[in-house]
Amino acid sequence: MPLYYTEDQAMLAESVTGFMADEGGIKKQLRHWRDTNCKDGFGHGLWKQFAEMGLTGMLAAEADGGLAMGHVEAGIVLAEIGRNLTPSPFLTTSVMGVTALSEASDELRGRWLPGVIAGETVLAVAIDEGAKHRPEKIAARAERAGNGFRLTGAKDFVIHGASADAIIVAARTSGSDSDADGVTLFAVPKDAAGIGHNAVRLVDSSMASHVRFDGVELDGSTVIGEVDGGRAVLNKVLAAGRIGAAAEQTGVGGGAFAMTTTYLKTRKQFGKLIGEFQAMQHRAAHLYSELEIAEAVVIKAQQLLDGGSERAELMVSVAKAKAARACNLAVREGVQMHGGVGMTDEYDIGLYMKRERALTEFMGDANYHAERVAQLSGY
Amino acid sequence: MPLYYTEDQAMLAESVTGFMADEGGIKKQLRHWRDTNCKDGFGHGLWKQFAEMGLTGMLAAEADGGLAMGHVEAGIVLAEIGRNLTPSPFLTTSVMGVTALSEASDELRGRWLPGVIAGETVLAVAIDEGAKHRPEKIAARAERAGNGFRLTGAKDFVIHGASADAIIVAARTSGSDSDADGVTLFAVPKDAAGIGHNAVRLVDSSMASHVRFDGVELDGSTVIGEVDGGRAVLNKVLAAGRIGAAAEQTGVGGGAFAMTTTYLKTRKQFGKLIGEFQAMQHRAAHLYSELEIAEAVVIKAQQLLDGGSERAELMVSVAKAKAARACNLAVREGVQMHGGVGMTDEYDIGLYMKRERALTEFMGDANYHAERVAQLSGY
Amino acid sequence: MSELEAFRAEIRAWIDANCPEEMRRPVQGEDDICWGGRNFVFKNAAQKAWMEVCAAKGYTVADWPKAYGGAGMSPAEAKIWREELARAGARPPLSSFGIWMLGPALLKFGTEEQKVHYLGQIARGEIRWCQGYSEPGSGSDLVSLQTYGEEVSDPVRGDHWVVNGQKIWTSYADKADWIFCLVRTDKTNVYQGISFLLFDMATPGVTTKPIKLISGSSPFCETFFDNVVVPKAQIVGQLNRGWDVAKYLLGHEREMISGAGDGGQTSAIGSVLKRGGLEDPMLRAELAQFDIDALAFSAMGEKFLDEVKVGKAHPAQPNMMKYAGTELNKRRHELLMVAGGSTALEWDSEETRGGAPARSWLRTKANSIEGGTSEVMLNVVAKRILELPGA
Amino acid sequence: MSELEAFRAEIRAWIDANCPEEMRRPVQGEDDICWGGRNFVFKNAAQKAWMEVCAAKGYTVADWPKAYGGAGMSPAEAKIWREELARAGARPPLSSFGIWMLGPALLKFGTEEQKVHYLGQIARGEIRWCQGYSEPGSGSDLVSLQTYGEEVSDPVRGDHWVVNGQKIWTSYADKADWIFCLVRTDKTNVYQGISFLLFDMATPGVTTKPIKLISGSSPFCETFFDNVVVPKAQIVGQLNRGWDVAKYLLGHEREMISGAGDGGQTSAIGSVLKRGGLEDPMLRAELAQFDIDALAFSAMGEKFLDEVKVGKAHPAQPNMMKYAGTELNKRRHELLMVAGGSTALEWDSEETRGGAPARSWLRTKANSIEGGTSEVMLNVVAKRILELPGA
Repeated sequence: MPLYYTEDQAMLAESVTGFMADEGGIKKQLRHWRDTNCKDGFGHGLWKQFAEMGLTGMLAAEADGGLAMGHVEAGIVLAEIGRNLTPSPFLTTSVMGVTALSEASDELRGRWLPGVIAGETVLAVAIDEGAKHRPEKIAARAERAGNGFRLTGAKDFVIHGASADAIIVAARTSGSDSDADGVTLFAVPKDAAGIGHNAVRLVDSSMASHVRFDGVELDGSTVIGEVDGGRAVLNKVLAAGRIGAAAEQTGVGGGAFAMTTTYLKTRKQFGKLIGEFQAMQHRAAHLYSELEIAEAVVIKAQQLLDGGSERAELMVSVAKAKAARACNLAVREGVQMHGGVGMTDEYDIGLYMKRERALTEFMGDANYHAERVAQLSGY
Repeated sequence: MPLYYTEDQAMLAESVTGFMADEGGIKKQLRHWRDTNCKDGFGHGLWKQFAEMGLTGMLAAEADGGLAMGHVEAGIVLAEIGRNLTPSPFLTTSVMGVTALSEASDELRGRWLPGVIAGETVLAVAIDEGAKHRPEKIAARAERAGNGFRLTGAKDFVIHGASADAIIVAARTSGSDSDADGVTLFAVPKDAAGIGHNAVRLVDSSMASHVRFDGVELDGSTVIGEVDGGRAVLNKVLAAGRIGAAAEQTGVGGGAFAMTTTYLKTRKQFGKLIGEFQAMQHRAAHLYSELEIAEAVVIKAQQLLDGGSERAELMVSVAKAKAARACNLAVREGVQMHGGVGMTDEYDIGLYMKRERALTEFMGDANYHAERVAQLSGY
Repeated sequence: MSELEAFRAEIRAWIDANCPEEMRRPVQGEDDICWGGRNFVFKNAAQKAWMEVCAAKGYTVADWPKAYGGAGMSPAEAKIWREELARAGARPPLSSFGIWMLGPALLKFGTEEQKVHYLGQIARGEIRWCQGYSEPGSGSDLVSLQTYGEEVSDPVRGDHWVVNGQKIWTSYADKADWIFCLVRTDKTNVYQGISFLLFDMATPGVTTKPIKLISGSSPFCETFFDNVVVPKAQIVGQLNRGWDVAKYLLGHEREMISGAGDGGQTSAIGSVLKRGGLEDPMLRAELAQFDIDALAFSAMGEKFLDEVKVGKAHPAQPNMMKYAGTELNKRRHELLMVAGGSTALEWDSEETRGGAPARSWLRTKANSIEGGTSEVMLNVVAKRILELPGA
Repeated sequence: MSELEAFRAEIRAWIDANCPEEMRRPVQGEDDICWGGRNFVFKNAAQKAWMEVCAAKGYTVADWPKAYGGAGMSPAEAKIWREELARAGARPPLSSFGIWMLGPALLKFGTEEQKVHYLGQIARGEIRWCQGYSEPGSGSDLVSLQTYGEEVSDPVRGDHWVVNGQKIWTSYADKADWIFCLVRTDKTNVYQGISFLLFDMATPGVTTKPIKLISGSSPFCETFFDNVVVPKAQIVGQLNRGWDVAKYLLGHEREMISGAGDGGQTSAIGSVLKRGGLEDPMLRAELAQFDIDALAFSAMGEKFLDEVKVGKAHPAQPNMMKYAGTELNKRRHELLMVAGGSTALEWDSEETRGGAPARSWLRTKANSIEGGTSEVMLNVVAKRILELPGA
């Protein structure tokens, strides 16, 4: 498959680009919700508009009312989300949540997907237990109790956790913390008794929750896929989240870069536009190169994932790591090239730096994925 | 102790700088011996001149006819050796060899040091067994035989091995390959029966030998220090070799940088001196910064070593790694900034690149020492 | 015992006898620093006592001449004073831009009257200064500044300037008593048309507005001058040669900032974090590479200071130090964020003391901008040290 | 079966039937390459046979028009041809600067006579070309070239130029039959005073001298012109507009070189070296970081080629690719040297096949110089893609 957009994809990109710039812009969304100290960190009105645009269910099956698109298409949306720093539950709900639910029973899909597609339901995904992404280790336990399970444990940094209508939780139903087997995914409704949230605002103004499950009773219908066999589903959710975050990161990097080159063309110092200085030019050109390469490998990984390739897992990690490094360079260069004003809250470039950092941690940072590349390559 | 030269050291530096530029220059020494395919890779005449300058015995005790100087002084010589790419046995003989012999019996010192000080004797040090520096592992065995030992095994990349009058060999007299204890150092004379050399020319035109010891009979008097207790002496020899190589590397980097800035000030392209281009200026200024920092930490480590500080071991590894990185940057930038002519054998900048690579491997590359820094720091 | 050893013993005894217990605890935050000045509110009696007992001996500005409120210490003695303060864990009795920046400039360029008047006030902690250099249109390119002082002769108020314009990045402008300020006094000469003026921030027409940074609230302000009257006596150095004073002072600032990457042995971070995320071998490798650079830079810092003491350092070397030190510090905080993971992302949680890791990380991004950008530092190194053409 | 599938089947059968067994083994070294030309000595009969059987079908230059010796394949067909060659492990029947560089330029700028004459010779492997661009004084700054062709009208020899000057980096000048060469034909106009001339290397006054590189002997030469007579018909494109031809051709060269960092899946090196030095965790980390960049770049290479095919690539993108690809390749070889340790330092030992690792490593250093330096590539990206001012 050639590594550029098909006609359909190009059309989607065009409409999403316009929509996100008009409705999802920094002033209208990110700054608004931040400055009003919104407890969700995003706007439900915009989420409804996502639905009207047909974006919320793009990964869901047609039988479920979705569009049965792939990660390339989701990536188009995420790149524009990144470029505009648009706060939304798209990645956790429509990408990761829908990926999980695609493996679920008719009952579960029927319970949650219509709301997702309508832009009325928000999903969160609870995997990590601790400050770093280490999904190999799942300690939260769901023990059999009557016809169902009793969930006990804690999950950290669950993005949109306190706002979500349901949290998809990876819990251990057998074995010990680091076993590959014995993991089960549950779709835990927000109103289940025994859930406690400690919601924290992150540097990028998004909201994450430290969630405690204190003997939460779950009936068997909340299980996604097979009991003890959740690792395979979890891996799909992880891959979707990783390549989604990588796509968003190329948008963040691209947005920061666009803002920076504009500044280089307008700011004068020493009687010249600062973009006339060759040292700036070379650094900008190098950064362009890194961002182009990151974009290419993200599309490559999306295609491999959509095509079910054996190399997808490796290339998703390559893409997440590369996008993280390139985007990090973009925001660092962006702030430095803006000089003093880049340090002020008034300018947007710093918001890109904040978002980059949060996205990098989400679903594994560059080092985590470098380690995976080494291990998947057998060294 | 302040981190600049004392008056005595400054005087030494001045005379060594002149001597090495006059007598040790690239055309007179390195190119000459290389182009005549000299089997030693260095000139014995120059080695004699080293002696006349009083350099050969600078680290030896006064009682042994030496000058009892320290690593700061040796580093002054090595930096100038580096700057001129002067091939000589100074590092292996007068730094590492003398450091080893300083721990040896009167008999051994009397046997080898006078010749070293006179510039008539060359010493080599045989530690590594394999392509990478891994002195933690010593497999060559010296077994007790009669009143002495029988040495069997192989040592690789013994610099000046085939030209040396004696090789100081780290061998195992007890225990298994990776034990810290059970190592003994021997001063093995070149004419001992059972020594075989496979001498190879390296990229920098220096000569290294793959040495085989095939049941070499050594009497007890060849032991340096205690039997089985050689690790402590070996560690001193390693520290001396490492900080010496680092000092030489700052000279190599400095020499390459000087040559490059000169070129930046003379070569024209697009109607300008290439040193006028800001991108070149910033890269040159960054490189200057790296080289200055490398020089500073090398002097710091030399002083700590001379003062017997507990932090010396850590800082020697920091210095070796930093000097390697800075020098590597200097030669890479040097060749690139020279453009096409930098690729030709006719220009000297490529010779700096070759020497840098060989010196980096010698006594542990930047990664080896980074690992040591991590371990010595407890992580 | 040598003279210096005797001096050390004396200082040590004096500190032991005079430094209050509360002043021997590590500085926890901004409000533990004693800035002095008309409006300063001492945190406690000990802070005030410690400042005053030091000021009485001239120890707040130990190496200034006694005539101007200092203790007249030699460089070697001043070093002992600092070492003994550190040994005792004692806090600096007084911190101020007057001490670090304006003082050295006044010592070099001030009139005798100015020295006696201002330096004494600085030494006693009676006056707090801010610095008015940058303007919105002139960041790195300071000489392009537009704030203008029009010369006016007035039978009532005497000869003076009427200053109009705007400064930015004026640290603590909202808390300072006086400002030292670059003002254009000749519009026809770019370089030699700027004067170095001192004036009271309470002068009518001066207003300030704090700047919010990406890291949160900040000491920086925008400062506006609307027909501010500055008497002619309040100029430092010659008319239209304020750039000489400013450059001298910037040199001091860069030396100070270049220390930001340095912290002696503690500059290595790998070992500090070992209980943290070092199960990640890739992060461990990055930390080791960083520690090498940090430990090497700290040797460079030591060497630089040693050389400065004996006048062996290249006069432009502070630019290199500032560049390398600030870039290193930015890298340090990037790595601290990586090691801290999602916890370090928290912006206002109690666990992170109000987002301290993230805010510190963001704040370091200014290191390579304020006091001369990295780009300007590299330009200066290329020109003045490497002597590259056209630099 | 689609048309393309049928075509593939046909090609596959033809290769199976016509490619000699010896031509299906991997190329081991320089002398396995078939360069063609008057002086070329075929390594064996199979090499000659394979070239000739391909030339007869136009397969040596599959996508050139049939009229000029090609097979007239569409881009999709030519891709199938290359894929099938690769599948069969078949060597390219003919390699030459005529095919890669001069050919495309002649197709665009040549007269009908030139196309028929030269392209046919190239396709049949009868003529070997070298490229005369760089001069000692003009490396990156090609337009500053000094080699001068003086116009002469001569009743006997007809109108011609008399060329004097010197070229450098002329690959295989000592083996080539003809040269395509940039020559100044108007000294008054820097850009529009250069013409693109073709001439026989056997012309009196042409001499060559091989250049020894830091990596050892090389195909590069210095080439000297001493009153070399070049007939007027041997110009490509318009008089004094040779720069247009050269730029077009350089674009092709950069695309070619930009592939140097790419090797598809094999571009990652960590796994290849796993039996080697990976007990070193720091090297392992460096290799993982490299592999990420290498695998990402190989996706970029694929995307670039896909976009080129459909005309979606920015025309200046090859400059970016050349920059990134060559810098990556240099880094690859630095890492291979680190992994190889002291063994990789050996310069002429048998074990290292005559110092192959070290020589390859040194050779890669030219990647970012030849065909446009990295600095020039970055300039071009800044100007033509980012449209930065004054670039």
